Amino acid sequence: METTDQLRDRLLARFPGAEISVVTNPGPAAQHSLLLSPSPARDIAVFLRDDPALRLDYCSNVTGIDWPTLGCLEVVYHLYSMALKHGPVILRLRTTNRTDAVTLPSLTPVWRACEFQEREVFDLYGIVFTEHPDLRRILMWDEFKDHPMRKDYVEPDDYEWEPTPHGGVLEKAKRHYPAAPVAGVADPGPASASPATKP
Amino acid sequence: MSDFATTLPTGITEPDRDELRRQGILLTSLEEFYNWGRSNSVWPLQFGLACCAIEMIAASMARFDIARFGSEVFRPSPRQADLLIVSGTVTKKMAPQVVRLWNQMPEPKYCIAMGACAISGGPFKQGYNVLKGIDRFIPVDIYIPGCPPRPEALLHGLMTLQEKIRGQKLTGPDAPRHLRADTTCDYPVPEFGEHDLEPPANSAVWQAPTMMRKEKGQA
Amino acid sequence: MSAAWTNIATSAHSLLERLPLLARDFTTDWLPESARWLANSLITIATVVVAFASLFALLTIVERKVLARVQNRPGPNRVGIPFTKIKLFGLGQPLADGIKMLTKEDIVPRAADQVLHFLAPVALLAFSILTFAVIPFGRQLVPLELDAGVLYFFAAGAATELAVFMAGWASHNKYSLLAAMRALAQLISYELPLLLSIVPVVMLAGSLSTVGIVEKQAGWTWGFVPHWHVFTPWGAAGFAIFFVAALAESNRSPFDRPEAESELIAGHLTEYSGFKYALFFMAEYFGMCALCGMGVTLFLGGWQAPLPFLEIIPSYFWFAAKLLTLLFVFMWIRATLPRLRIDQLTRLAWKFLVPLALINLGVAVFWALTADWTGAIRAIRWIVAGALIVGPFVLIGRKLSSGIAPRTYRYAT
Amino acid sequence: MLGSGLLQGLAVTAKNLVGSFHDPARLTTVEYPEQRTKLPEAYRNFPFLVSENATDPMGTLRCVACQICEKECPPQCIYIEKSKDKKPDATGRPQLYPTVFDIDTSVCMSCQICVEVCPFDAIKMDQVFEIATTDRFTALLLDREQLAKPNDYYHTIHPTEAAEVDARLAAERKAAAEKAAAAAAKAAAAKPAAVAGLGEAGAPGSSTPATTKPPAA
Amino acid sequence: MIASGLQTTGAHVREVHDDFHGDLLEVSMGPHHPSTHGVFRMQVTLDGETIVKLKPVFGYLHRNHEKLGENTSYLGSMPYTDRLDYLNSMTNNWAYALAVEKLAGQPVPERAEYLRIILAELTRLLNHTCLAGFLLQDSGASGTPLMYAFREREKILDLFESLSGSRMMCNFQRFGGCRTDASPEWLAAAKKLTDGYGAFLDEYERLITGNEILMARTQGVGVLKPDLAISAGITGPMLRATGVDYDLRKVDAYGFYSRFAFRVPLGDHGDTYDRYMIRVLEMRESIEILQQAFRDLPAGPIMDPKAKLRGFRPKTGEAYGRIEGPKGEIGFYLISDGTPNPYRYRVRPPSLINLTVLEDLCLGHTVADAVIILGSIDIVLGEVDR
Repeated sequence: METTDQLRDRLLARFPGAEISVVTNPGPAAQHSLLLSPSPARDIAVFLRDDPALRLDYCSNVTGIDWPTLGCLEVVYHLYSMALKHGPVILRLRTTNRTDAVTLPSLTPVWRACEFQEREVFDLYGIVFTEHPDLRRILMWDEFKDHPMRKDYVEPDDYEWEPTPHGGVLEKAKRHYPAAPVAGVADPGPASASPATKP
Repeated sequence: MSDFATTLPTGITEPDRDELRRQGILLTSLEEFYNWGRSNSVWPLQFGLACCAIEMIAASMARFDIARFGSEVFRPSPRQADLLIVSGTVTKKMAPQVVRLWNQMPEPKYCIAMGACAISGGPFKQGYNVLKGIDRFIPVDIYIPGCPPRPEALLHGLMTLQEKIRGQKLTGPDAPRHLRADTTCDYPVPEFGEHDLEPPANSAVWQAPTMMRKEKGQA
Repeated sequence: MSAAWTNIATSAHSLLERLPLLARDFTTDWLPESARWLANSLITIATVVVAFASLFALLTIVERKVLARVQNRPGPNRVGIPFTKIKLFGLGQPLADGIKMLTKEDIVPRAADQVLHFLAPVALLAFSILTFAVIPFGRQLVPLELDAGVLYFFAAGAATELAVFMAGWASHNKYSLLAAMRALAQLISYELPLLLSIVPVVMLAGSLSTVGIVEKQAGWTWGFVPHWHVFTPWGAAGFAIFFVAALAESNRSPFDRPEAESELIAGHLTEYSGFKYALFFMAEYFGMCALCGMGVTLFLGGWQAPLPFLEIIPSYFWFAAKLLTLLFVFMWIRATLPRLRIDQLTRLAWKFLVPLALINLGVAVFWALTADWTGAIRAIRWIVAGALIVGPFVLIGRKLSSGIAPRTYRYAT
Repeated sequence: MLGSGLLQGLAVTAKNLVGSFHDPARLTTVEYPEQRTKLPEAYRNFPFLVSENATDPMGTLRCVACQICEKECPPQCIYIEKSKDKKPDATGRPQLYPTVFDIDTSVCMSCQICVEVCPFDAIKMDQVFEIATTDRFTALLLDREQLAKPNDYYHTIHPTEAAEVDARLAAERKAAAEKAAAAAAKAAAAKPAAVAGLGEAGAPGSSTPATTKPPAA
Repeated sequence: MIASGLQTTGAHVREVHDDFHGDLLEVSMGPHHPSTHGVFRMQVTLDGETIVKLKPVFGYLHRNHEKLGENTSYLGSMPYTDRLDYLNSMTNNWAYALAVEKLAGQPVPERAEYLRIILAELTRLLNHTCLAGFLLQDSGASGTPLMYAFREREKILDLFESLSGSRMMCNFQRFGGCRTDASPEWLAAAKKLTDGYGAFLDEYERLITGNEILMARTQGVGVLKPDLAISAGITGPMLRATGVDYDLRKVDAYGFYSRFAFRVPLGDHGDTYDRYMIRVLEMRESIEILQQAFRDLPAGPIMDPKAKLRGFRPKTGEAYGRIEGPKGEIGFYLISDGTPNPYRYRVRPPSLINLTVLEDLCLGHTVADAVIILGSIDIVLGEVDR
């Protein structure tokens, strides 16, 4: 199979207006990827699927990524070919920002395999896929408002008995401690039967 | 009576009970007969949540055979079940259904929290969608720690439950829930909120002791 | 001397044989003539109900143990006599279950039809018990000797379908309703082959009386082949059809469609708890026992002993033995087979069992017409009758199972 | 013919039914609690703290409160507080010790990572599983008294592993003692008067061997 | 199950929505339903008993695996992968270890690779055996096939337990090898089990495969076309039952699978019966692989000596590693930013993606069929919802 750079050149020749760049992977895996601009992404996807030399008929994996540092959300598609048994070709799509411009074209019309995975990305990251046949929350309940996989997601403070807190958990737990702090672990009153008072 | 424990959860020991039996109090005999019956016929609800459910199934299979205790009748309908084995992680999305199932079961009913997740959320405790223990919403009789507990541990939990049932007094303040007028067998089902379950715990069931840990600034 | 012994043996045997009746008469002897009949009837009813209720308790534990043994485990074996350490192979289990069931909270869904919800299990149980009335449990041991006993049996048995539907409808639960409709479809489908399979028996015995049918099956060919109907070609086929239909009628695996727990939770029982559920359970076992009892009566010679010298053992023992054997086969089948889909199940009834039962009727006619064939020609009678049954069985069976075959698989190169 | 498959199936179940009465391979039940399967040596369920002896478990804990396990524990079910003072350990070397060492067994998933990362062989996996309880708060949070179990117990549940650990520890201690002795001798040669007393008192472990150096928490 | 149909309103009294009246009946199967293999829900619209619409509802076991993975060290995620597909912890471990090894460029010793293959194939036996049992359970056999399946499963679990210390949650693979070495006794026991497994399969097939009821229930039910299967990203036995030859053990030849001689069975119909039979045939191939592995297992270290347990920080980069799990392609996509915790930790769950076609398979069939179609897809909710 051709290299990522060759593929990019071929795609640029086929889709002259498209912005396509190679994201190099510095790690030992060296799985480089193609960063596409959202608008021609579906046409490129169809081309990749149908091109006789590539025939990437199988979309294995759809991943959402939150990049607060880059100020965008990203979707990564891992494509393989079942017919020619090669791959992966990795596609990346990025939203404009993380707040209001979070739409990307859905690739579900190209590969059915994206259906549930894109719903999951929508649920957990809040990326809106246009022309997705059934874009609803998949893992969380419908009334849920947040996108929990984003890096800045704050979990609900459903504190309970945290006997072994440290780090962030301790910080959270401390918010629920009674006002009068007692040195050590001892706690008067109802907890007298709890292990907290054990020596 | 099982051989494995001499002290019952309620503090009555076997010799005590023998003594009571000798006195031939009718109520005691009735009570014991009733408790004998229901403790030996604990039919679990066919209800699995996660990994522990596989060990629960394994416990009903040939190697461990929960049938020996008369408990292999896993009823698919909560109406005919006596025991809710919460076998696995209860997520916040699932919690209302579990409470509903519990409400649909007729009294006397028992609940076993099997495995770390059901007790406290376990290893997934810090997850945003994981309920930190089913005892926030329904009363739990037996806790079986482990991740997952061995099938033998489930059998041990079942025997502990049987011992607990046998030790129950039918009258007085220690009477089981279904024989007391001041308790309800119906528990409020939490609603899905915008960020969390509402309420996140049922304060009538859930009273955790406060435990404070200080900052680890030393050394 | 030996004659005297024979005399004693005979009278001892007849004493044993008539023991239940003697005991009953002894109990009611002191009553005035007019009350005696009523008392005798009550005692009979009580005996039948108690006997079958105990059998039900025993069957639940036996079934659980048979299932367990098939599945390589011992089954319930720890619950024995209360307050002792005697485990008694787990025979205390039904008692414990009974106590629990009796004391369990009874839930009636608010939307349910309260009256029907209560009536359904009662009706089911009542009709199941009624069917026991005409089954001859032994020589002279039939609760009610009706001339049209067979007719009565199936009339009472068919009424149980109503109760099942009542339960499903009254519960006002979608699963219950689906299950009730399935149950109705299934029961109506299988009522037909069930009845058709017994027509030859009635025809050849020339009697609708259960007692008469059993008495027709007395005697042995060559001294060791009993004259039971099952040992004739039409009888064997009829028995097979009856057996399959009985499995379906009593909602047993592989026809436990209405209860199909992997799809419909507990079917029409989904909304039943506590004692009502126990009643259902009991009624189903009663129904199963009654159908097996009828099968024994019609095809397996009722209370007749299998060999002449075994007649020394009382007749009711033989009935019980045959009944338990049939029940065991029910359990064995349950332990083995997966369940049929509802359309396959009705197709099996209408396209397979009904045609076969009709053909079997023809065979029975042939058998009746050739009753006077003797000697070598008897063999021809057997061959013709057998071919008339096996041929259609194979042909219709092939039609039924068309498109279903084991497959061979290829491997990637 | 129709039905032959069913009959085959019935034959298999009949074979198992009959087999369950005479063939142990067809009656595989272990009748817990009267009978038990022998737990394999590797079996793990909940950690415990190794103490050198049973008479003074708190005094001879191997744990030096380095808090590595607390940090590495994936579900964060360990809570440790270090002591302010130092106590001599089994070899007599002064070490920190845990004043609080709690493990929440209602969270622990017995993943064994605490054991793998412990540089002191101080925490090992237990094999208890019969711990069903009616009380969550007092029974499932184990403190260091409940967690401490003697080395002999470790030998009974994991004999092979315990023997290896003992051999390794003994070798390390020996190496450490030799090194310390050498260092002491060297020091004594350089500055005989000042260190002589110290060298004698702390000879077995005055210098920490490199392999068991507690990294910064 | 009754969850959506019933609302609890007060003690002892329950209310049912009155929506029987109409042509279509909406039934909510799950999240508590005896045959949804856990907490899975199917929102089914029925016309009579025929399914006209089926919407799967997920998330009842969403345990935030990926979020936890991003907050834990690389090693700390290993025990969590056990709990993804909790029947097959060994293959999950391997997939994760493979991805991390790709990410960090970590070599694995030969013996460890062989041991991984042995454990993965034992896991495949275990999973497929359980599937066959559960499938039969769903089609209404009262426990017997499942009991036989679990009888054999216990034997494999005994092996896992004596090697890794836990029956289900093995947590056995490490980056650069395996945690402990297999003793000769263990290998002998595993070999004995493998040798006897064929006999068990024979017995099981006698019980089930020729059974007319099972054939009637499964043949022609839930037919999956190869085109749809490829487009929908179906993998594993379910894909091969449609006749598409795609087995990662052959395609990627990860580990040392290229050294083993084994065949890939393919189905021609893509129906439920094919999905079941392909798994049975795969078990027979697994036995072949195991026997070759026991024969060729080399001596040597089990762990790469340079591998680090603590303070493991791969260089910045990303990697997608995948293996042929028993349920299909299980992959891990990891992004490292040089810290001890992965920046992004993503699991490619075969169970979830295989469910994409559930509705297509079930339309036009009855509820009873939907149950066994779902059973034949072979899902584990821990992996579907993560």
